[in-house]
Amino acid sequence: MLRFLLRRILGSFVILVLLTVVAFLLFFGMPRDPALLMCGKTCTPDALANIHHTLGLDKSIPEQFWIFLSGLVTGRNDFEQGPCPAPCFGYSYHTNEQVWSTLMDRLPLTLSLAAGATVAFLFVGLGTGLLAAWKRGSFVDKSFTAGSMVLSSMQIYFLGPLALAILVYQTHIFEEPDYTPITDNPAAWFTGLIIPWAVLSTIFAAQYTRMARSSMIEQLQEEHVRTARAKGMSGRYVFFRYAWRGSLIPIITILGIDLSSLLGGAIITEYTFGLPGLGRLAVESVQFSDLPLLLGVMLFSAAVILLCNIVVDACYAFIDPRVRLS
Amino acid sequence: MTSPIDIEGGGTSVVVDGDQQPKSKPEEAKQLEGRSPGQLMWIRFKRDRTGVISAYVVIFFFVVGLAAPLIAKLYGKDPYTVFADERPELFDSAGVPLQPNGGISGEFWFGLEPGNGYDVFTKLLYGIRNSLMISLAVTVATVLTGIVLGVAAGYLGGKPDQLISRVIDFLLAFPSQLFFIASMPVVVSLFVSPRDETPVYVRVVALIAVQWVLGWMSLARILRGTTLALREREFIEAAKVSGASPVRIIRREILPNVVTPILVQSTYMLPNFVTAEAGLSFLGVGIVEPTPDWGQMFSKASTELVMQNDITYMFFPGISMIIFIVAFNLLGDSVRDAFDPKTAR
Amino acid sequence: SSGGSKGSDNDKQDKENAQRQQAGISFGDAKDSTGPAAELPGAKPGGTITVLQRDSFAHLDPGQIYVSDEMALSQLIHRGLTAYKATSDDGKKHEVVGDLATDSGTTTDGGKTWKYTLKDGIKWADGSPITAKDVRQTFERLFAPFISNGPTYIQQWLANTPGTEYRKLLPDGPYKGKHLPDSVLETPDDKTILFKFKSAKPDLPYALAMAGYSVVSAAKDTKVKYDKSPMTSGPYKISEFKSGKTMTLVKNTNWDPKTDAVRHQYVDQFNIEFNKQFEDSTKAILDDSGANATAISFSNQVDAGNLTKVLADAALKNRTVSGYQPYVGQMNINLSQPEMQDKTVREAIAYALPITPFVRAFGGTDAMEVAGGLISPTVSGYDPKFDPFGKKAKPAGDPAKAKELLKKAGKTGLKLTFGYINTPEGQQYSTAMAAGLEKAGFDVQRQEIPAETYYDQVSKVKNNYDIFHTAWGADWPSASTVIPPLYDGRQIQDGSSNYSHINDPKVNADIDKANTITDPIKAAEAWNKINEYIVKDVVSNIPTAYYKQTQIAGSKIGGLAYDDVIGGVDPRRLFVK
Amino acid sequence: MTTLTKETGAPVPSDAGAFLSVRDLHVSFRTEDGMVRAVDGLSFDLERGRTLGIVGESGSGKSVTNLTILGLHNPKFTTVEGEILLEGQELTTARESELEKLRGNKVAMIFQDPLTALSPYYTVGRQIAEPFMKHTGASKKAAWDRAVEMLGKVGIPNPKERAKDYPHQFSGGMRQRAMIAMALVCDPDLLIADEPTTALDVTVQAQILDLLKDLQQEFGSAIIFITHDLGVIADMADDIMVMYAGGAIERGTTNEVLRAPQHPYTWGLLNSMPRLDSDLAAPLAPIPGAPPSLLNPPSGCRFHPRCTFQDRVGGTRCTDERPLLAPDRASACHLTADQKRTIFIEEIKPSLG
Amino acid sequence: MKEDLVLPAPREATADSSGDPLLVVEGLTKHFPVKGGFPIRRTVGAVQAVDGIDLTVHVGESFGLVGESGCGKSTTGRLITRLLEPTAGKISYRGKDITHASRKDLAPIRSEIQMIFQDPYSSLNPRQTVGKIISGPMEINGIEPTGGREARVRELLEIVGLNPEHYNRFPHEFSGGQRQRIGVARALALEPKLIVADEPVSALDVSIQAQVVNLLRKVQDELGIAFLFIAHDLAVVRHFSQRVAVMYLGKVIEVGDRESIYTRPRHPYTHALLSAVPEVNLAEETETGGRERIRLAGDVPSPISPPSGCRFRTRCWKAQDKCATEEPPLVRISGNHDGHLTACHFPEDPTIEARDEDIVLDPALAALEEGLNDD
Ligand SMILES: Nc1ncnc2c1ncn2[C@@H]1O[C@H](COP(=O)(O)OP(=O)(O)OP(=O)(O)O)[C@@H](O)[C@H]1O
Ligand SMILES: Nc1ncnc2c1ncn2[C@@H]1O[C@H](COP(=O)(O)OP(=O)(O)OP(=O)(O)O)[C@@H](O)[C@H]1O
Ligand SMILES: [Mg+2]
Ligand SMILES: [Mg+2]
Repeated sequence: MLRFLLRRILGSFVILVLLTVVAFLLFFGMPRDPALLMCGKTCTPDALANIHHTLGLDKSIPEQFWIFLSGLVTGRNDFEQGPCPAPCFGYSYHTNEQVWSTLMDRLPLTLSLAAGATVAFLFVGLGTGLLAAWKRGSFVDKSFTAGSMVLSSMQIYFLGPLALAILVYQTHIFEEPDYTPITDNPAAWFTGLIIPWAVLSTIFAAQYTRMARSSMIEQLQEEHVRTARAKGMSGRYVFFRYAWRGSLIPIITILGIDLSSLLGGAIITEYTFGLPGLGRLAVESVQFSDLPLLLGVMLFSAAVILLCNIVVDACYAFIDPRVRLS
Repeated sequence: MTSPIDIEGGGTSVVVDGDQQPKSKPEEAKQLEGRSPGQLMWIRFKRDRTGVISAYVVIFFFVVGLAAPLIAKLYGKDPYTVFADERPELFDSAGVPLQPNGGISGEFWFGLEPGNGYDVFTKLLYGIRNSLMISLAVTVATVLTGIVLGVAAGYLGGKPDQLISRVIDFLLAFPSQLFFIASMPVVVSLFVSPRDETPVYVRVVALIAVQWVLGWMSLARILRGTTLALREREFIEAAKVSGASPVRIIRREILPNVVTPILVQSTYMLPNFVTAEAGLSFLGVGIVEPTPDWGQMFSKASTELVMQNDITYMFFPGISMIIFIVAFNLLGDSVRDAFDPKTAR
Repeated sequence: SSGGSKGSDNDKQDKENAQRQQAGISFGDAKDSTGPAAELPGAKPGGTITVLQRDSFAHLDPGQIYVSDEMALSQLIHRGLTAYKATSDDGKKHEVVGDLATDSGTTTDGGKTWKYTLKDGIKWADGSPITAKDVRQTFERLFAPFISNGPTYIQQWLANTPGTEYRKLLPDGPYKGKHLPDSVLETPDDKTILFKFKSAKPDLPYALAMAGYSVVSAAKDTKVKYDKSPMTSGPYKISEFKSGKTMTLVKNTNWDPKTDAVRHQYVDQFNIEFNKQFEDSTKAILDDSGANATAISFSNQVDAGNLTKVLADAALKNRTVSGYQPYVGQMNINLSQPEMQDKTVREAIAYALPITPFVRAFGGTDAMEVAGGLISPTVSGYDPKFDPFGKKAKPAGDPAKAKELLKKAGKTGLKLTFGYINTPEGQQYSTAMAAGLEKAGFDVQRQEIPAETYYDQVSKVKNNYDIFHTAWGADWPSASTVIPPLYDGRQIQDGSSNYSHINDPKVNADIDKANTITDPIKAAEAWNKINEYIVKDVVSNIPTAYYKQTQIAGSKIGGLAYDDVIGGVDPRRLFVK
Repeated sequence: MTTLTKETGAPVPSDAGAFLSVRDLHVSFRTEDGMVRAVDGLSFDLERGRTLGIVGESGSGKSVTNLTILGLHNPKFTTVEGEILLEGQELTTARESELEKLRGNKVAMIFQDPLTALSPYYTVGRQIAEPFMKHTGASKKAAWDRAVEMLGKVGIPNPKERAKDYPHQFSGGMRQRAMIAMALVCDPDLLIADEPTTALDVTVQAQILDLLKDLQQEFGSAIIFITHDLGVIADMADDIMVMYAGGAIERGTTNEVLRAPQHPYTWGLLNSMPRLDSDLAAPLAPIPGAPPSLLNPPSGCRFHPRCTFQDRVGGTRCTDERPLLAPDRASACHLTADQKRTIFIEEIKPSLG
Repeated sequence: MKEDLVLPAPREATADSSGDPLLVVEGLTKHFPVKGGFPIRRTVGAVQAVDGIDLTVHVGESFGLVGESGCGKSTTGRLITRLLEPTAGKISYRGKDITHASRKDLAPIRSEIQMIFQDPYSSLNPRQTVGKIISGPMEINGIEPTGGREARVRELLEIVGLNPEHYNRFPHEFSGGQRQRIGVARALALEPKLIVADEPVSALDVSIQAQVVNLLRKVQDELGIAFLFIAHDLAVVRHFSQRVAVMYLGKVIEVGDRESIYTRPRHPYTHALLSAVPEVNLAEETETGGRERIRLAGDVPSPISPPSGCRFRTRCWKAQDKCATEEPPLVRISGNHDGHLTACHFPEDPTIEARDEDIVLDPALAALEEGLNDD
C-alpha cells in the first residue's frame, strides 16, 4: 500500500511536469505579449526588447521551461527583484511580487472558504442523507430527497447573488462577504464568510444528501450487512458500523473531487462574492497574461487535485483493509 | 420505488446491460417476436410517472429552444433590439426600467433587461436555444470520444489501455475551470480573422472544443470499465472462438452493450455541460453580449445594476435553469432505473 | 432625451466649479508657498481612515506614476518642486505654489529658463535632507529604460524632441556616470535647480506639480526596486504594503508642516484595502458602521448601480462629493482606413452614433454628460454651446440623417470595424452603439480588445479598427495637454495618442501657433478654435461624453472636498470627525 | 387466489411442543412486476438436536423461509402471514428488539457465499466476538478469546494470529469455517445453514460437512440445512423436506424420502441426479420443463405442468385443486398412497439402477 | 419442451477412418505474469495455471477433465481453443500445429473447434436475438447453408430442443437451461469436430442439468463430435466421458478410461476426490461408512509457488522425502490398464473398496473426532 502511494506520488510529479509543459504552450499560444503590458505608455521597441530580455522571454521556449523547472527545485537568483527561494515560480509580471508568496497570501481565504463550506456541507449533507436512508420511504425521506434534488440543481451564480440580494442588500441580516484572517479576528472571519459558506454548502450538501442516501441504501442491501443483522446486532449498530463504512467509499471519492476543486480556487464562487482567493488570482493571471502567476496557480491547483487523489486513495486504504493489504 | 429484488449474483457496480433476471414473464411467452432489453427498458420507463413528466419538461425546453425564432416572431420582438434607445421613455438614463418588476407588462412579458433594455422573454428563449445547442454539441462530441477511446482502451488492453488511461489521469489533474478560462482566448485566436467581428460561431466552436477536451474522460473511464467487464463475458469469447475479428467484436458484441451506460451517462452529462457553459459565460469567457445565452444572463443578473434595481430579472434565467436541471436529473434517474431496476433508491 | 432630471442640481454646481477653474490658476509666490497650510475649520488630529481601492498600486516610484489612484496616493507620500494649493476652504480654488521649492518658479526669459530654490528643513522620511542632487537624480533617471509609465513632458522639453526620442539624450539615465549637461539642467549648489529649454515652456510649474515629477532620493535610488519601496517625503510613509491586499500609511515624523503649504497631517493612519470593486466600496461606505464610518476611497466612485439611489437620498448625498473628471470620451475614426477617408461617411457616423448607450453603461446622466466638443469643462476654453452634430438634443443619434448622407455618398452597407474594450461596460455600450449605427445602414463588425491591452492595441498605427472609443484627460487645466498629443499629425507613430491618425496641415500649424501664446486666456481661445475645427470640419473624432464622478465617504470623515485638479477627493485634507 | 390459500390451509399441528414450528407461512414480495409469492402455505416442525434438510430447485423459497424465521426482510416490501413458533414464542409478530435478542444467540445462520457474507471491513475475530459480547455481555477481551477459541474449534490453524486477519485473507473454505464459528459462538439452539457448501470444492465441502456434523454433536443444536444437492442432504440430514414453488411437497425422514419417495417431483430429482454408482447405459431422466413463475404460479398442484403422472390421477384435480401436505411423513400429491408406492417401485426405482 | 431429441442424420462421416487422434497436446504450459515491484511495475512472478500437460482427444470421443477450482481446467480449454496464447508446449489439431497460429491461420480450423461455456447468462449477448447469436458464427465464417441461414438456425433450435419460433427472442426471455441450449446450438452451427465444453452444466439446477447433459450426449453420439468436457462434478463427468483426466495444480495427475479412473484409481488425489463426493445411498439400510472417507487437509497451494516435486505432496498422506525432490512422471504404473497413466511415486491400490479405517487429514477434524470418541 505504501508502495502504491509512493508510486502515486511519483506519478503525480510526472503529471505536474507535463502540465507545466501544456500551460507553457498554452501561454505562448495566447495572443498577447506580457511585455507590452509592462512596457507602459511610453514603450519603445528597445524598451520592449529590454523587458523581453529581463523576463527571459527572448530565450527559446524549452530553455525557458528548463530554467523554470530548475527554479522550482533550487530557487533562482537571476531576477532584478531579488533572489527567489525554492519553490520559485518567479515574480509576477503584473505585481512584481514573488508568485509563491502571492499564492500563500491568497491561500488562507481559499482554505477558509473550502474548510468552512466542507465542514458545513458534510455535516448537513451526510446528516440528512443518513436520516433519509434510515427512514427510507417515509415522509422525511421523500421531502429530503425532493429538496436535495432541487437544491443540488441550483448554481452558485444563481443562488449566490440571490442570497446576497435577499440576506444582505434587502434585509441586512448578514454582512457583505469579506475576508478577515482568522488570526486577526475570528468573529469577523466567521461573519464575513458565512454567506459564501451557506451558499456553497447548500448546493453541495444537497448533493451529499442524495449520495449518502443512495450509497447507504445500497450498502444496507449488502449481504454482509444482512449477516450482521442475523448475528443479532442492533439496527443502529449495523447502520453505523457496517453499512456506513462501506458507503463512505463513494462519498470520499466525490469529496476528493469537490475538495480539490474548492482548494484549487473556486473561481465562480470567489467571483460571485467578490472574494480575492486563488480563483480570482487565476482569472487575474489570465487577464494580465501573467505567465509566472498562471503557471503558479495552475501547478498549485493541479498539485492540490493530485494530492486530494492520493489522500482519497489513502482513505480507501484506511477504510477498506482489502485495499490496505494488497 | 424499485423493490430490492434479491437476484442471484450481485453483479458488478458497472452497469453492464444487466439481464440477470431469469424470471420468465408468462405474459410474454405468448409473443413470438421477442422484446429486446431496450424495449423492456422503454416499457419500464413509461410506467415511471416522474420520468415521463421530466421527459416532457426536457422536451419542452428543447422545443422552446428549437422554435425560439418562431415564438419570437409570433411575439413580435427579437432579443437584439436595444429598447433603451428605441423606447427611452421606459428607462431612466442608466437603463433601468422605470416600471416596477423590471418593466413586466403585457407588451414585455418578462420585462426588460436593465442596461440596454433587451426584451427578457425573447432573450431567454434564444438563451435556452444557444445554451442547449452548445451543450448538446459538447455532449455528442464527448460521448463519441468517450466511446472510441474508452472502448478501445477497455477492449485492446495492454499498451493502448495504458496510454489512454494515463492521458485520462493527466487530463483529470487539470484544474478545468482555470484551463477553460486560460484557453478560451487561445482557441478563439486560432480562428480570428483580422477585419471581421469574432463571429459568434467561433466562440461557440471554442466553447465546445474546450469543454470537449476536458469533458470526455469520465465517460471514457466508465466505458473502459464496462468494456473490461464485457470482455470477460463469455459471449465475447464465443465470438472469438468463431473467428470474429476485433472490429466485428467491438461493433457487434460490445457497442450494443454499452448503449446503456452511454445513455445514462449522457443524460447526466448534458445538464452538467449546460451549467458549465453557463458558468463560463458567467465569467465572461463564453458567449458575450449581445448573443443571448443562459449563463450570460446570470452574469448580467449578478451585476450591481440588476441586483440593486431590478432583482426580478434574475429569476427568469434562474428558475428556468433549475426546472431544466431538476427535470433532466430526474430523467437521468428514471432512465437508469429503467435500465437497471435492481438499484433501489 | 434620456431622463436626466435627477442630477440637474448637481450639474449646475459642477459647472460652476469648472467655470471658476477656467478663469485660470495663478502661479503663487514665496509667501503663498510658505507652510504650514491653513487649518481647516473643525479639523482635529487623530483617528484612522480606511481607504477602499479597486486596484492595487502597481507603482510607487514617482517616475512611474501616471494613473489617478496612484496620483492620489502620491499626494500623501511624495512631494515635488511645485504643487496645487487649494485656496478656498471647500477645496475648489487653486493656485500653483512651491512645494519643496520656495515658490512656483521664476523665469526671466519668457519661460525658457526656470529657476527653483529648495526650502530649508525639507527632509526625506529617513531624516536626511532633500538636496538639488536628489532633484537632478529625479529628472535624469526618467531617461533610463526602466522608467516607462510616467509623464514625458519635461523629458521631451529638455531633449527638445517629440515622442520617445528624448531617451537618446541620456540612454542609461544617471546610472553609468553620465549626466544631463548644464545647458539643459543645472544644479549650481545644493539648493538651486535651473531648467533650460530651447523654446518657451510657460506651463512648467503645472508640469512640475504632476505626481510623476515628485522627487526621488539619489542615495536610495534602487532603480527597479524603488517601485516597491520608494523613499518618501510627504506627511505619510508606507509602513506596510501587501500588493493586491493592503497598504498602511503612518505619519512621517520627519515631515515638517512648516515647510509644506499644501498638506495636512491630521489622521494618524490610513488603512488602504485593495480589490474593492466600486460596488464593494460603495456598499461598505453606505453601511457606515464601525470602520466603515471612517471609510473613503481615493478613486472609487459610487457604482453605477447605486448612483441613483445615493443621489436621491439627502442624507447620503451629504456624504458625497461630485465633479467632473478631466476626461473627454471620443469616438475615433481611423483616418488610415481607406473607407474612412470619405468625409461624408465620417459625418454619417457622427450623426448616427448614439451616445446614450455610453452614458447608460456608466450609470446615466449622473456619471456622464453628453459632450459637444473635445475640451472638457475642467479645462480653460470650454464652450458649453458647441454641439455641431446636435448630440445634446438627440443623444440617441440621428440615423435618418446619417442614412441620407450615406445614400448620397453611395456607401450604404459599409463595413465598419468597431474595436471595443472588453469590459462589461464596453460590451454593453458597443452592442447598443452598433445597433444604432446599423440603423443608419452600416454593417458594424464589433471586435473585442482585451481591456488590459486596449490602449496598446488601438495606439498601433496599423490597427484594423475603423472606429474605437478612447478617453483623454488633461494633465493640467490647459488644452495644451489635450490638443497636441491627440491631434498633432506629426506625432503619428506606434503608441502615440493620435489615435485617429489625423494629420491636417491646418491643425498642425494652429497647434504650433497656439503653443507659443503665453497669455493663458488667449491660448485657451486658440485651442478651442482648433477643437471646433477638428470636430466640425475634419470629423475625425466624435466627442461622446464628459466624465463626471460622485464619490462617497463615511459619515465620520471630515474635510471632504472634491478637487477638480486632482480629479477626485483631495486626500491631503481629510480628518476624522 | 385467496380461496386457494384457504384450501391449502394449515394442517393440524402435530405437536405443540416442537422446538421450531412453522405454520401456514406465506411470504410475498411486492415488486415492480407484481406480487412474488415466494413462500406459499408452508408448515413444518423441527425437534431439538435434529437436522432438517430442505431441498428444492433454485427459487423454490428455501432461503426466504429461513430469512423469515429470523425476520430479516425489509418490511416495506414484504408481507408475512402465518406463524413461526420458536419454543412457543411467536416470531412473525415479535418486536425487532425481541428478534435481535434471538438472532445469533438462540438462532444462528450460515450463508452461502462467505465472501460477501462477511464484512470486508472488520477482522474475522471481531466479527465473531461481536455477537458474543452482545448476547452474553462478555468483555471485549473475553469475547476475543472466545473468538480465538471458536476459530480453533472449526479447524483454523494458528487461530490466535488468524483472528486478526480480514476475511479476504482467508481462503474460501476457511471463510466458511469462520462463518460457522461466528454462528456457533453463542451456542445456538437452532442453526440455519443456507447452502453452506455450494460455493466450495468437493474436498472442502466434505471437510465442512464433517465439521458441521461433529459440531452438532458437540453443541446439540437443531440444524436446518438448505441445499439443492441430494447427496449432501443424504449425508447431513435426519429429516428431509422437499420444496417446490414456495411450498413443501414431501416430508419424511432421510431414509424415507430417499429410499421411498412419494412425490413425482422427488422422483424427478432422483432420476435426474448423476451418481457415481448409477447405470451408465441409461440416460438421466430429467424433469421436463422449467420451474414455474412465482408471479403467476400454476393453478392447482404447482407441479402439474411438469408432471408426467397427471393422467393417473384422472379428471382435472391436478389443475384445479392444490394437494395438501399431511403432517409427518407425507407428500402433497393427488396420487393415492398405493399408486405412489407402486409407481415408485415399478417405474422409478429400476431406472435408478 | 420436447424431450425426445429428433436428430437428423449426421452430416458427415462421424470418424476419420485413419484413426489418428483429433487433438494432441504436448507439454502445454501457460504462465500468467504477476505484476509488482517498485517503483516501476514489472513482472515478478507467474501464476503457473497450466504447467506442462499432455492430452490426446480422439475423433468422436468425449474426454473429461476434472479437478478442483483453480487447477487450470478452464485455462487448458481456452488454450486449446486458442483464446489464450500458450507459454510453451504444442497443440496439434488433426496433425496441424496450431500452437501459435494467428487468427488468419486459424480461420479454417475455427469452425471445427467450438466451445460451450459455463455461465448461461454471460455467454449470450443480451443485445442479440437468438437467431443472430446462432447465425453469428456462420456469418463470420461466410457459411451459407443450403436453404439459408435462418432455416439452418431453426433446424438447430429444433435439434437442441427449443421452439424454432423463438428465433427472434432475446436471451433474457429464456431460463438458464434454455440458454445453455442456445449455447449448444451456437456451437453446433459450424458443424464442429471438437467441442470444448467448460463446465456447461455447473450453473444449472439438477433437473435442468440432466436435460442439458442428455442433450450433449445425444449430440455427441449422433453427430460424432468429440468433446473436451470440463467439470468439477465427478458424477457428471462419469456420465458423459469415455476417458477422464484428473488435474491438480496445473498438472494432469491421472488419466485413463472411465472404468479405470472411477473404479481403479491409483493416485491418492483421485481417491480423495472420489471419496469426497457426497452420495445418495439408495441401497437398503447400511451404515454411512459404506465408502472410504478421505478428508484432505487445507486448500490447494498457490499456483504462483507450487510445491516442489509432486505438487500434491503437501496434502498427501503417503508423501515421503522423495515426493519433495522428484516430480513423478505421468506413466502407466504396474497394475494399470492400458492407457491408464498415473503420476505418483507411491500409488494406492487400484480399488475403491472400503478401507480399514478412514483417512482424516484435517487436523482440526481429527482433534474434534478424538474428543468425541473420548466421551
Ligand atoms: N426481496 C425479494 N423481493 C422479490 N422477490 C424475492 C425477494 N427475495 C426472494 N425473492 C424471490 O422469491 C423466490 C424464492 O427465493 P429463494 O431465495 O427463497 O429461493 P431459493 O430456494 O433459496 O433458491 P436458491 O437455491 O437459488 O437459493 C425467488 O423467485 C426470488 O426471486
Ligand atoms: N487471465 C488470468 N490472469 C492471471 N491468472 C489467471 C488468469 N486466468 C486464470 N488464472 C489463474 O490460473 C489458475 C487456473 O485458472 P482456471 O480458470 O484455469 O481454473 P479452473 O480449473 O477452471 O477453476 P474453476 O473450477 O474455478 O473454473 C487460477 O489460479 C487462476 O487464478
Ligand atoms: Mg437460496
Ligand atoms: Mg473454470
